[in-house]
This record gives sequence, structure tokens and C-alpha cells, in this order.
Amino acid sequence: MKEIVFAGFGGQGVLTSGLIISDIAVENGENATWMPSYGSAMRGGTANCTVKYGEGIIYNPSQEEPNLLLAMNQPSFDMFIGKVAKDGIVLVSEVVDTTACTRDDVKIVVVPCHKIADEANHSRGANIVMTGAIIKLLGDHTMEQGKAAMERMFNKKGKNKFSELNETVFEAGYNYI
Amino acid sequence: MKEIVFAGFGGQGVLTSGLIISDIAVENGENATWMPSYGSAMRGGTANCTVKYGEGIIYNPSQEEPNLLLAMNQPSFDMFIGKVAKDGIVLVSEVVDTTACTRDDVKIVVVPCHKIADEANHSRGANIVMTGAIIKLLGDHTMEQGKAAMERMFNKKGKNKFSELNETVFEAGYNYI
Amino acid sequence: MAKKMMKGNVAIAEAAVRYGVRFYAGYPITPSSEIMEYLSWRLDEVGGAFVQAESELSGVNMVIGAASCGVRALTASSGPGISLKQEGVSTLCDEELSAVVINMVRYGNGLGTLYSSQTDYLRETRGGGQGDYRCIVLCPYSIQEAVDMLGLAYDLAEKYRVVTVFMAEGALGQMMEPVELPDFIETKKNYWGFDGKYSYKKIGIFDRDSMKEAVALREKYAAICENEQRWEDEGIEDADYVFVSYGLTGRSTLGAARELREEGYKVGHIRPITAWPFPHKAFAKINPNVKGIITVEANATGQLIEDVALATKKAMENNVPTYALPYVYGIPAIKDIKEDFVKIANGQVREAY
Amino acid sequence: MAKKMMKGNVAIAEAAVRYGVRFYAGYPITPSSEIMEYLSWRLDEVGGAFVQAESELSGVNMVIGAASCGVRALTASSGPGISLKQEGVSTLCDEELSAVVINMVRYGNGLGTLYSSQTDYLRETRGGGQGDYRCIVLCPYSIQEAVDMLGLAYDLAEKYRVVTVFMAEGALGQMMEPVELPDFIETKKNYWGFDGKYSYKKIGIFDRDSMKEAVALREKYAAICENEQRWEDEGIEDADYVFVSYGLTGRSTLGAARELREEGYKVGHIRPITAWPFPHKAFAKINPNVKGIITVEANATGQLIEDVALATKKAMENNVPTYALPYVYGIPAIKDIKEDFVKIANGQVREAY
Amino acid sequence: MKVQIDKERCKECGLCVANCPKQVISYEEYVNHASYHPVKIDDENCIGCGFCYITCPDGVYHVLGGDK
Amino acid sequence: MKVQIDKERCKECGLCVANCPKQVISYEEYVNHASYHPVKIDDENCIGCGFCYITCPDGVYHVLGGDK
Amino acid sequence: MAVERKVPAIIDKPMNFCPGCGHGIIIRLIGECLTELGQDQNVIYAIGVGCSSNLGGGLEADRLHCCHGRAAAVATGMKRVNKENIVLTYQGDGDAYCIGIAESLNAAYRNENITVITINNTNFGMTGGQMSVTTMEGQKTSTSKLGRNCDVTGFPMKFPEMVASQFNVAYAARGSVDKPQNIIKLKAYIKNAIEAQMNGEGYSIVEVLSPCPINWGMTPSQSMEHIRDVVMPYFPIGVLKERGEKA
Amino acid sequence: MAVERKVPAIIDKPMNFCPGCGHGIIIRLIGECLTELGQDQNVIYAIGVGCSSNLGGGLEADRLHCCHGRAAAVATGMKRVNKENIVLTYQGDGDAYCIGIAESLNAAYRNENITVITINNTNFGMTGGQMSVTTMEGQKTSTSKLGRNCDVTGFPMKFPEMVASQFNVAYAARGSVDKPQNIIKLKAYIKNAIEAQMNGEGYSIVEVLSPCPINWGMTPSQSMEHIRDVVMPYFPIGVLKERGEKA
Ligand SMILES: Cc1ncc(C[n+]2csc(CCOP(=O)(O)OP(=O)(O)O)c2C)c(N)n1
Ligand SMILES: Cc1ncc(C[n+]2csc(CCOP(=O)(O)OP(=O)(O)O)c2C)c(N)n1
Ligand code: SF4
Ligand code: SF4
Ligand code: SF4
Ligand code: SF4
Ligand code: SF4
Ligand code: SF4
Ligand SMILES: [Mg+2]
Ligand SMILES: [Mg+2]
Repeated sequence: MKEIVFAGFGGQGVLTSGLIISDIAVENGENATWMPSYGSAMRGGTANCTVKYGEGIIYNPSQEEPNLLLAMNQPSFDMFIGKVAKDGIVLVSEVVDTTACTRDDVKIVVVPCHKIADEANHSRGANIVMTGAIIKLLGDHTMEQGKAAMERMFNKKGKNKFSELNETVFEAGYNYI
Repeated sequence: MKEIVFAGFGGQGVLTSGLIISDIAVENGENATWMPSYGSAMRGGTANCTVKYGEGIIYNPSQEEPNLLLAMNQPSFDMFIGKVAKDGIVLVSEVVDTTACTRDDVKIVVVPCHKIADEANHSRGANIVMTGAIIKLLGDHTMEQGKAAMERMFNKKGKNKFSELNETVFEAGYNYI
Repeated sequence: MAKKMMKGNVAIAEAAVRYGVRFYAGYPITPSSEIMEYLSWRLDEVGGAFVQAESELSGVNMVIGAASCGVRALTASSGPGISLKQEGVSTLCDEELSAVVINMVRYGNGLGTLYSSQTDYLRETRGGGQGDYRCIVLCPYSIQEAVDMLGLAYDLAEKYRVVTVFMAEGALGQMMEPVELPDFIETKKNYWGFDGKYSYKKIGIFDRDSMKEAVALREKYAAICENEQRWEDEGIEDADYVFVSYGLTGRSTLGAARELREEGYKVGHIRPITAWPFPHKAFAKINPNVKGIITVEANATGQLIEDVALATKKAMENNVPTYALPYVYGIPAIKDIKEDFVKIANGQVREAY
Repeated sequence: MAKKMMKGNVAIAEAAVRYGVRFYAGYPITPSSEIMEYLSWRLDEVGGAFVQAESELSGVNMVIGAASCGVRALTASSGPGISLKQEGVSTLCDEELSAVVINMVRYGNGLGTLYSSQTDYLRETRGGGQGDYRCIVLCPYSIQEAVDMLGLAYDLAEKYRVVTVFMAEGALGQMMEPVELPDFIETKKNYWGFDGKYSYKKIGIFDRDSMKEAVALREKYAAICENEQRWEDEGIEDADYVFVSYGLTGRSTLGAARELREEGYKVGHIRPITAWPFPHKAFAKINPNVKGIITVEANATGQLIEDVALATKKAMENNVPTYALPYVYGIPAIKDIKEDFVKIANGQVREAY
Repeated sequence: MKVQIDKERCKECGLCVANCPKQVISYEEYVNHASYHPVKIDDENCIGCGFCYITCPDGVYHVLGGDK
Repeated sequence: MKVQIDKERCKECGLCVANCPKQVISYEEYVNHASYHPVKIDDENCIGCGFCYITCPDGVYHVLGGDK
Repeated sequence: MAVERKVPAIIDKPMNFCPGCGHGIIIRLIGECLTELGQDQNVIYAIGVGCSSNLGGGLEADRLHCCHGRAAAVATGMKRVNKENIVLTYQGDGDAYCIGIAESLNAAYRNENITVITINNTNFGMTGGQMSVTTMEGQKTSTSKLGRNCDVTGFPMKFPEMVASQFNVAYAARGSVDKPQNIIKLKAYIKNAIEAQMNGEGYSIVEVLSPCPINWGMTPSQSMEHIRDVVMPYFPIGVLKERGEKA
Repeated sequence: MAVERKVPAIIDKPMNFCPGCGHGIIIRLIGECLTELGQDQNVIYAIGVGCSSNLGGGLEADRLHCCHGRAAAVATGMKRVNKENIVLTYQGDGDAYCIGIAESLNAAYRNENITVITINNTNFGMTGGQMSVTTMEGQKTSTSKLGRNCDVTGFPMKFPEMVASQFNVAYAARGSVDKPQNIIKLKAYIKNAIEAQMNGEGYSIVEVLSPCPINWGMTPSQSMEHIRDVVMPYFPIGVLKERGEKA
């Protein structure tokens, strides 16, 4: 069973990233849970969700010890770095400063997702870049499975007009690893 | 410890009679409780209360086995006659028909309280007639104690304009026994 | 002062004034209405404030407002009216405001009846509102005790900053018996009360830490449980059977227990005065070889029995059987209690726990 | 049909439609709002009715109205919103109307928080309204179970003419997991529903006899207790310790119990599916020499522990100690449960009862 | 007779008495089971106008239609 | 300088920008701790009218009084 | 020639009101209107708590005793699922305007297709005559011992005027039972209210000024005079919102 | 010459509203009025539940978070025992007019000497933008996906008009934060409301039209235009009941 925490500012799409990953797993015949942390309001601040997937029952769908942490911004990194499992992966965007981090039992991977997204003319696609990167990093699913899940997600939301751009940045993220 | 049930139509003053009796006892240094049966509304129908008095703690202030039942009307008589203690007293007004009563272990006393009250030009004083009769029947307190308690009661209620009439019918009731 | 016959609700209302209550808000309901009727004119005489609210809900929220200003505030109701106050009671506890809520308990679910009863025991002791707060629950067995205890109700509420629920059977409010009223105390304002000057810096909801508060709450409740259990007991050290019963029902049960003793049965009696904290300590004194513990209750399903079973389990080495005698409404007659006791003693009644 | 990732609240709302719910009234509150948001448009599609009420109080009374006409009616809320429905729930029970009330439990007294929790256990199982009614309380541990159980919720409510409280932790409504939705059932009207023709002669309040009804009520509740206890258990026959825990917290506890078994501890697990009637029968199967029973709970003070202690007392010969592990809010982590278990096994934790 | 009276229902409130345009309603000497003196009508002078029916809160009256 | 700015409070909502009669408000290149680009003012052309203060929901502005 | 007049079958059971109480008259009028409109076998009542509850005892029809104040919400639930039935509430002033003000107001606000009948006897009759929002200035009640002081408790509330002027309701009227002429008018109001519902026009309300001799401390006849002399000048009777009138 | 303008001390803490939310402006205005009237060290707030709750975080003053909808009742309790303090409620439209309609209305009805400030953003902001009684006809919200249908849900409620016309209140006004000119007017309304309370005139209310960019799905500036173009024509701003005016 894998546990992944997706964290960033509200509006950065971390909840959607989590959904895509969980959806891949379910389509693949595995079990999955997606658990948002819902705050006291509509208003800004940080957002995060926890996704678990794998064979068999998932006992506790809430956050315990993530195997992978996606931190899109500094507060998210600071808040969750201590919880990552030993030998876990910490995926961060280029805006995160990891120098003060004292953990040497985790692998930190920086992906310049904002830059990659901007360069692809899809500045709101930084989360998709990271989604691609996560799939590669975890190695449980293929790029095709990821793209199909993403497609389903945006179709359902009626937001498939960015479909091509999303594919581009997804691949870029995947291949960046 | 004595238990007395006062029952009649609403407005006939049975609750007041009960209060007077309980007040005599308390003034006399005894203990007493007065328990109304309060119905579901303001509206007519029957009213009753239970008074207990005597030395020491009164465990249960509610109706158990009255030593004396005052029944001002037929429904009250029918409702409570079965509950009267063995060797108890049943005091009824002249409108009550006791012929169908099967109990021979109680003493039935008829006092024509309406007639006595009417004759004294105090038609609303039938309950006071009965109060006097009860004191005599129970024999625990004197006529003077009874009159004093009655006086206190009506003074408190600001209804002492009938004070003389009340005394008259009280005495008449007392002496009728 | 000599004792005077007084109606329970009136005596309680006057006692409230004497113990410094200076705010009342509520909505009428039988059998508690006389409390507010009395205070509707009486509070004005002592410089207090009275509001007839448009509902119980609004009434308890007015009490929240007055309590937040540190004033002794009161509301009273019965049956459905108390249900409507539950959100407010939970809020009072949450904000650590102290107040007293009187429940003159009437019988029945839904609209219910006007009969006197003990049907709200589980709700009052566990809280019918959201969350897991507890109120101190006092249950008087005479008008005199009620009148005396109202001061304690406020003292405890203020000491621990909780709500005290004053849980009396409807009959206690409607009946009369001789009472001596307490003296007037000097009114004071709780230090945490608002004065418009931000003198007491009440913590705002966004600065609160629920995890820490949960720990503090548990400590507070543990302290209350340790310090504030109140009860009366009689003849329990050598008892074969122990009755547990509170309020007017407890008073009747006490009569039954004493008569049974006289008749040669070794029975004892515990009368909880605080329903929460439940008097667990009383159970430690019970004869270890007791054959059974029996509740006498005025409700339909047996409610007190749960606390009695829990206290029995906790305090006694053996698994002592507990029995419930629920008489639905009214005050159970001594005769009935005695008869039903004999059935239990003869093994004709199944234990509850 | 293949399982699809669905949000708990949405899956529950759609399941309600499929199980024949044709009326919803309520007022939004996090974390239950998505149920009403979904039904606000969905019920119209199937010819049902939806009303956004001005308050929870009004919402539950609208449900009373619809239920009195024999229609499957639903309301959902959380925290303070459920408190405001208590008078109505008591009334539904009193009038022997059936309905389902969903409580997506959030943490905290008063205004509280949005955290997922199990803080309303005692209220839901004992009734926060006036009187001594009981609601059937179902507590799902997965979205799939929730979706499957909603039909049962109505079937039971209608069989016994009571309210079923569907008590789920807030997280269950907010999370997603794979779900298969039930088929549509044919909608039907309960025979006792009003039709304007006085076909079913509902008894009026003035013709009722509370004493008789109390007896009938006890019989009904006894039948429910006898027939409707539901739970899952595992490894309790030979256990040294048995965990008892429900809902998502129970799911996490199951994980902890299995891991502990693998690590060599003889632990078992009971997961109540009905919180009322509480699965007393499960306790009869426990190893008579068990050393302790442990609740795992998401609240501040320990609530489930009361039912567990009562069931233990009732089912077991010996006075087996019971322990409470209240984790306040959220879903307790498997690691924490295991660590705290070890403390209990080492005698470092005091028993609750 | 233009009007029938259900004597057992009468509560002796007097509203019909006050509103009868012909002032033909008075009370019986006896009391009914609820101890009220029920109304009686002077049939001769009753005009069947129905004001008694209209004003009675307790369904005591039945105004008979037609030429009876 | 007629107006002081608390850059950390700005949420980049643009209300002041839209309401400045002199159109002298624009955004910084950098983001503050909450990741918003805070406002900046072209002091030269600011007339100290205070519309920015009036329309800002987040207390960013302090209009300095007097002849400063 | 006399016209036959007989208490309608659905309410033809003795009811438990005080002598001279207006409830009985109003209940009979509702029964007459329902019968004349052919709806007496097609009606569901949502009954309030108060002396109005006694209706439950006298009625041979579908009826539910609602929580105090909530009848309009209950009626909403009933009507939304049983669109073919006539749904009526029967409530006191305390029930509908004090504790139930939110439910009463919001049913009117939504223009819910129900009929609300409120009995305004200027006090809480059943519970011992406490002050209500309809209590007259200076009126003595058990919670206004010295007479109602409107400066701190508000002036008697005119609910029908409120909903007629503020919301898009179908029909609103106020009647009285003080004398035969007004009883006849009142019947027309009630009939209109039910017809409005039959036609799906939306919310209709009839408030009725009714005596409470027992709590007013008056004889029944004095009470009727009190309505005419004291209550009606403040609470004028008549139609406040005609059917078909624009909001 | 520039006039100094600075956020008043009692509210000078960053608050947690969305970018462009109107709450911040209104809160500042209240702070300014209190300060200018010398009441900033003499005030108790009864805060509603909704985005208004965030006020609790930004305020250095006595304040209580009330149960959802009940702030006017809480304020009543506060004022009755602390007559010298200024008691204000700060509530959303959902809080004051939906769940709290009974308490809000009855405080006005009693002419309780408190000041009520309601923030009308035509939806339940905090809980995800559900429909409110103030939601505009046709407005899409999370419980009116196809746009509000006023025929079954009622037309947007005008509470200040209601209490101004029906009850004996001291002062009622509606303002807006859509542009500087209106913000300046709004401040005058708030000041009048507080002054009315200082003079013991009774109940005062100011409703404020305020944007909810996040739930309206608009930018802050678009939201302000939406207020001007769509909301204000239905909810006109201005004084609805002048101080001293007869009821
Ligand atoms: C929640 C709740 N609160 C209070 C009561 C008590 N109660 C019953 S009827 C009533 C007032 C009735 O007044 P009104 O509606 O005017 O009816 P009336 O008796 O005057 O006809 C009250 C306060 C109750 N039953 N339920
Ligand atoms: C009793 C209760 N019901 C529901 C809620 C959930 N709730 C919190 S705020 C709110 C609506 C707020 O809307 P409004 O008052 O308009 O404030 P806004 O957020 O729009 O400023 C709701 C439904 C609650 N906290 N308590
Ligand atoms: S019908 Fe007319 S005249 Fe005859 S008794 Fe009745 S009111 Fe009088
Ligand atoms: S109106 Fe009816 S109840 Fe009253 S006196 Fe006449 S007949 Fe009797
Ligand atoms: S003070 Fe006036 S001119 Fe200067 S920045 Fe602010 S709004 Fe623009
Ligand atoms: S109005 Fe305030 S928060 Fe908005 S952009 Fe301007 S300074 Fe920043
Ligand atoms: S108390 Fe008043 S309203 Fe109630 S039945 Fe008696 S007279 Fe009628
Ligand atoms: S949700 Fe709306 S009202 Fe609430 S803070 Fe955000 S913009 Fe303001
Ligand atoms: Mg009334
Ligand atoms: Mg709003």
C-alpha cells in the first residue's frame, strides 16, 4: 500500500492531482482512498489531501506516514516533511527551499513545475506536471494509465478544453524524472 | 401521617381546601405536603389534590391511600373511592350518589355543603363547609386552628372580603359533624 | 425564619433571586412556568432583567449573552423546551460560561404529557447537544433541598465554568411543602465577564487548539468527578440489596427501604444528589456480598440503571447484578416498590446488567 | 457495475434516491452539505421534493410532515445542526413515524470544528431529545457499507416505526473511495401515511394512554435489541484483549488488531455496526479469560466505553476491566493504537470501568 | 320545532342567548352530566334564523331545514 | 510619501488599483509570505486622497496626515 | 323558511374547550367550508400546540400534532409530497407567531401552497395565560402582572399584515367570532383561503380574533365585547391581501 | 493636504478573508465609527457564524461567537445586563435572516437597544456558497444549481425594510461597499446606528451589500460591478428608517 500526501495553496490543484492518482489505481483494479483535509472555510490558505492505494483493504484512509509527499509551496513542505516515511520521496516545486531540512532518510526531488508549465503556455498546469512526475517516481503505473485517468477527470469536470496542454505538461513532468 | 384527597370540579375550591388543611398542620409544627394533580390545560374538568401531614418526613407526597377522601361531585367519587384506605372516611356533598358503592370498609359521611353554603348566602363557600367538616372528622386540629389558617389563606390571596361569611360556613361544616 | 408552605417553583424562583440571579430569559411551559411568571415581576424589584423570549432557543441564547457578561443567569423549562436548549447548553460549556438550567421534568417523548417524571436522566447526564461536554446535574428530593441547593448550583457552575442542570421532577415544582428561604447574598460579577473594555481577554475561536482543550476538559471533568460527588446513603454496609433512586422518587424509595428494614429485609439506600458526577464513591461502601442493586425510576425504559451498573462494575469486585424498576411517570408508591422488591428478592425479575 | 471513486456524501445522496427517498429538507452545514447540494437538483429528476429549510429545526419538521404522509424522507446535518433536530426526532419516535437522520459527525462542543469525529455517540444512542425513546443507530465504516446500509436504515425504520440515525464520521462524507451503487427500488408509501381520507385512523393525543404505551414501547425496543444487533468480530474467542471500535475509527482499529496478531499479541476485534441496539451478543463469544476490553474512539472523553462496559458486565461472568482510548478527533493512526495497546498490556493504563 | 338541541353538549356559555334576535333561549333547571344547565328554546317564537347555531362554540344546535 | 503600505497584508485583490483616481497603484514583482504580489504606489503622482485606504479590505494602507 | 344547519360530520365530536371559547366556532366554520368545497374527505391538518390541540380530539380526519410552533413547516412537508390534499394548519397566536415565527414566516415567504388558520386570543391560553406577541398594550397576564409594557416587549404583532405587505402570498385576512355578522364574514375568508390552495395560488392565512374568557377573567359575552371594544380597533378585520392581487 | 487614515487599533490584526472580500472594509468602518464616537473601549460584539466569524480573529475587543443565527438574542442578554456598553451583532445574511430570523426579528420587534450589522453577500459564503434568502432570482448557487427559482423558494428577503415598516425600531439603513462614495455613505449609516444605541433610542440595523468573489466566481472588481448592476437595483441602499421618525 502506498500513501501520498498532496499539499499546496488552495487553487493549485493538489486535490485534483490526488484524485487522478487514486483514479488510476482504481481503474487498475486496485483499491484506493482519497481524503481531503477540509478546513474551516472557503477561504485561501493551504489545501492537502492524502491518497492511499494498493491491493486489499485500506484500513485508515487518513494521513499516517506518506511514502511520497508533494509539496507545492514552503508552508506545505514545512508542515509535512516530518511525517514522511523513512526512505520516502519528497517532491517539491522550484519555489520550495529545502536547505533547512534536517532529514537525510528521505529522497528530495525538485521539479521546476511552474517553469515547465509556463514554458508550455499552461501556467495553471503545474500540478499536472507533478502528477506525471509522481507516477514515474512511484513506478506503479504507466504514463498511459496516467494520461487516461487525467482525461477522465477533466472530462467529468467538463474542463477538457485544456486536454492537449495537459497531456504535454503531464509528459514533461513524467519525463523530467 | 394522614393522607387526604380533595376532589371536585375545577373552580370548586378543592385545591384551596387542601391548602388550608396543610397550612394548619405546618403552623402546628407538623410536616405537610400539598400535591395538585395538574392536567393538560386550563380548561374545566375535574381537579384534585393530595395533602399529607404529620410528624417526621413525608416520603411520598403523591397519592397512595387516602385516609380521607373529599368528593365534591360524582366523577370524583367514582374515580377515587377505590383508593381510600381501609377504615378511611369518605366525605361527600349532597349531589353525590353513593348507593352504587360496594365498599363496606370505609365510612361515608354526607354533608350537604351546597345547601349549607346557599343558606348562609355564600354559595361559593361549599368547599369551606367541607374544610370545617374535615377538621372535625380527623380530630387532629381545633376549630380555631382551622379558622386561623383560613384567614391567613384568604388574606394572602387578597380575598378576605368574605372573611365573615367564610367563618360562618366553616363553623357550620365543623358543627355539622 | 419559620418554615412556610410554598409551591416548589415559586420557592425556587425566590431562592434564585436571593442567590444573586439577575437575569432570566425563557419561554413558558408546564410544569415549570411559575418560575418565569414569578421572575417576570420579581427581578425588576431587585434591579435584574427579565425577558420573555419568543422561544426556548432564543431564551437560552439570551442567557448565553448575560452569562458572558458574568451575571448569574437562569433559564427553566420542561420536556420539549429543554430539547430546544441543547445547542445553547453545549455552547455555554464550550465557551466556559456558567449558568443554571432548570428542567422540571415532565413525562413523554415528543409533545409528551404533563406528568411528573425522570425521563430525561440520560440526556441531562450525557448532554443532548453536540460534542462531549458534561453538565453538573443536581437532583433535589424536597423543596427545601431544592432551595438550598440552588446556591450550590451556581457556586459549582462558576467554580468549574460549566452549566449546572437543576433536574427536578415536575411534581416538585407543583407541590407545596414547608420551606425556609435562604438569606440574600451579595451579587457579584464573574471576573471573566465582558465589560466592553477587553479586561478579560477571552480567547477567540481561531486561536483555540482542540487537542489541548480536550486534555484540559478531561482534567476538569476528572476534578469534578473527584470533588463533587454528592449523595446520601443508609444501611448499605450490611445490605443484601441496595436501592438507588433520586429526587422525589428517591424519597419514596427511602420510605420503602426503611419500611423493608423494619420488616426484616436487609436493604440499603443510595440517593444520588449529583447525577453527574455520579456518586461512584457511594458504591465503594456497599457490602461486598450484596446480592443486587436496584434502581427505582420514574421513566419508561430505565435510565439511571446505566450509571448504577457502571458504578457497580467499577466499585465492586464481583459482578453484582443490577435491576431496574421503572415506574414510567408519577412518584412510585411505597407499596408498589416494596412489592416489586420482594419479586426481585424471590428471583422473579431478570437483572438489567 | 464497476466500482467508481465517489465522494461519501454524494454516494450516500444518490443511494438515498435509489432506495426511494422522495423528500429532503435541511440546512447546510459542513461536513454534510454535499448531501443536500446533490439532492437539491437530483430529487426533482425523480419526481421527489426538496426544500432548503430556513433552519435545521424547520427542516426536521418538514421531514415530520413528509414522513406522516408515508414517504421516505431524509434530513442530514452535523454538529449543532443535529442538536436543533432533537425535539423533532423525539416527536418522530413518539408519533411512530419513520425517517432517517444522517449525522456526519464533526468534532466539538458548541460551534465546534470541522474535524471528523465520533463525539455524538452518547447522544445518538440515548437520544438528545425529551423523553426516553431510542433510535436505531447505524455506523458505516466505508462508503460502500454506507451506501449498502441506507436501504437497511429505511427498512428498519419502517419495520419498527422508529427513526434510524445514520451516524458517520465527517471524514466518511468528505473522502472518496471506490463504490458500487445499489439498484433503484420501486418507491412505495407506508400504509400509515396520510392521504386526506382518514384511511389510517391515527390515534389522537387525547386518546392515548401513556402507561400502556410505555409497555408497548419497551416491547418494541426489546424486539429491536433481540433482532437487530449487527456487528463484525474477529479473533475474539481466544483473545487476551478485545478491541471495540466502529466506523472509520473501527476500520483503522481493525488494521491495528490484525497487525498486532501478526506480531504475536492475542487480540480480537468487535466492530459494532449498530450502535443501538448495541451488539451485546458479540460479547458472549469473547474468551471468558480475556484480560481486558479496549475501546478506540474519536472523541475527547470516551463515550463508547459506557456501552462496552455495560455489555461486558452483562455478558461476562467475571468483572473484566474495560479501557478507553479516546483520540479526540480525526481517525486514529494504526501506529498510535498499537503503541497505546502495548501500554495497556503492560498495565500502564488505568481501566475506565 | 325549528331547532334541535343536543343538551349534553351545552356548556352554558350564554353566547347563543345573547345573540338570539328573538330572545327565545333560556336555561333548563337541571344540569347535564358536565353539570351545566343546558339551553332550551321557546319553539313558538323561534324563527329558525340560525344565529344560535352560528354563535354556539359547542355544536349544540341543529337548525332543521325546510318547512318543518 | 503620502501613503504607507503594509506589504505583508496585501492580497492582490485589485480593489485599490481599480479605485485610485490617479491610477498610481501597481503590483510588485515579488510575492509576500502569502504568495501575493503586493501593491506599490507611484509616490510622485499620489495625491493622498485615501481612496486606496477606503477601498482596501485588508488594512494595507496608512494615509499619512498633514504636509508630509 | 329555515335553512338547515348542522355541524359537519368530520368535526362532530364534543371538544374540550372552556365554555364560550371561540375555538369551537372556528373549527365548525372550517368544517363547513371543507364540506361545501367537497374537501372534507381530502384534508390533512397540522395542529399546533395550545388550546388548538383540542381540535385533535374532535376531528375525524387525518391530523398530526406538531411540535409547538412548527405546524407551517410540517404542513410544508405534507403538501410537497401530497399535492392533491388540502393541507391546513390550526394554531394559536403563541404557536404561530412566538415560538413558530420562523416557520410561519418562511412558509409565507416561500408562498407555500398551504392554508394557515391562526387563533389570536391575545395570550397563551393553554399554559395559564402568559403574555404573547399579540397581547394588547396594558393587558395583564401571568407574565405581565402589571399590564404589558410595549416599550420593552414590543407592540402587538400583526402577522397577516406583515406577510401580506412583505411577501408574495396568495391570500390574507383577519376575522372575528365576536358576533354572528362577523362569523359569517369569517367563513367567507376561510373559504377563500381554502379555494386559493385548491387553485394552487399559494399561501393563504386567516387570523381569527377569538375570546379566552378563562384567562381574560371575563364571561363569554364580556369577552366578545372586549374583542369589539379593545382588540378589533388594533387588529382590524377584513381582507388584507385579495386573491389575484399583485404583491 | 492629506488627512491621516489608519486602521483603528481594535481591529488592527490581519484577518482571514478571501482577497477582495467586503468584510474587511465593513469591519474597518465599524472600528472607525466606534473610535470616533469614543466607544472603542466600550464595546461587546456578538458575532454570527459564517465568514463573519473571522472577525473574531481580528478583533481586540470583547466578543462572543454565538450559535449560528442567535446573535441578536445573545446581544439582548448582553445589553440587558450591561446597559452602559455598546452591544453590536455582526452577522451574515444566512445567519441573521435564515436560521436566525426569529431572533433577528424579535430583537427588532422588542426594539431592543442594540445595533445589528448584517453582511448581505447573497449566499452562504463560508459553507460553500449555498442559496440564502437574499440570493437573487436566477442566481446559481450550490443548492440552486439551475439558478434560484423564486416561485418556490421565495423572493430575496428585505429584512431592513421589513422591520422598518412593521416594527417600532430606532434606525434602519442599507449600505454597500462597491465603491468609495458608497463606503463613505455606509460609514455614516453605521455611525448613526451606534449613536442611536448610545442615546437609548432602541434597535438599529445596517445591512451591507458585500461581495463574495470566491462563491460568485468573479474577480473582486467584477463582484463590485455585480453589486451595482444586479444586487443594488433590487436591494436599494439608503436610510429606511430615520432616527426620530415615528413608526
Ligand atoms: C417547545 C415547547 N415550548 C413550550 C410549550 C408549552 N406550551 C404549550 S401551548 C403554549 C402556548 C399556547 O399559546 P397559543 O399558541 O396562543 O394557544 P392558545 O392556548 O392560546 O390557544 C405553550 C407555551 C410546548 N408544548 N412546547
Ligand atoms: C446550527 C448551525 N447550522 C449550520 C451551520 C453551518 N453554517 C455555518 S455558517 C453558515 C452560513 C453562513 O452564511 P452567512 O450568514 O450568509 O455568512 P457568510 O459566510 O455568507 O458571510 C452555515 C450554514 C452552523 N454552524 N450551525
Ligand atoms: S334559530 Fe334564531 S330565533 Fe330560533 S333560537 Fe336560534 S337564534 Fe333564536
Ligand atoms: S352557545 Fe352553545 S354552549 Fe353556549 S349556552 Fe348556547 S347552546 Fe350552550
Ligand atoms: S491616496 Fe489616492 S492617489 Fe494616492 S494611491 Fe491612494 S487612492 Fe491613489
Ligand atoms: S485593496 Fe488592499 S489587499 Fe487589495 S490589492 Fe489593494 S492593497 Fe492589496
Ligand atoms: S384557555 Fe382560553 S383559549 Fe383555551 S379553551 Fe379556555 S377559553 Fe379557550
Ligand atoms: S467566502 Fe465570500 S464572504 Fe467568505 S471570505 Fe470569501 S469572499 Fe468573503
Ligand atoms: Mg393564544
Ligand atoms: Mg452570506
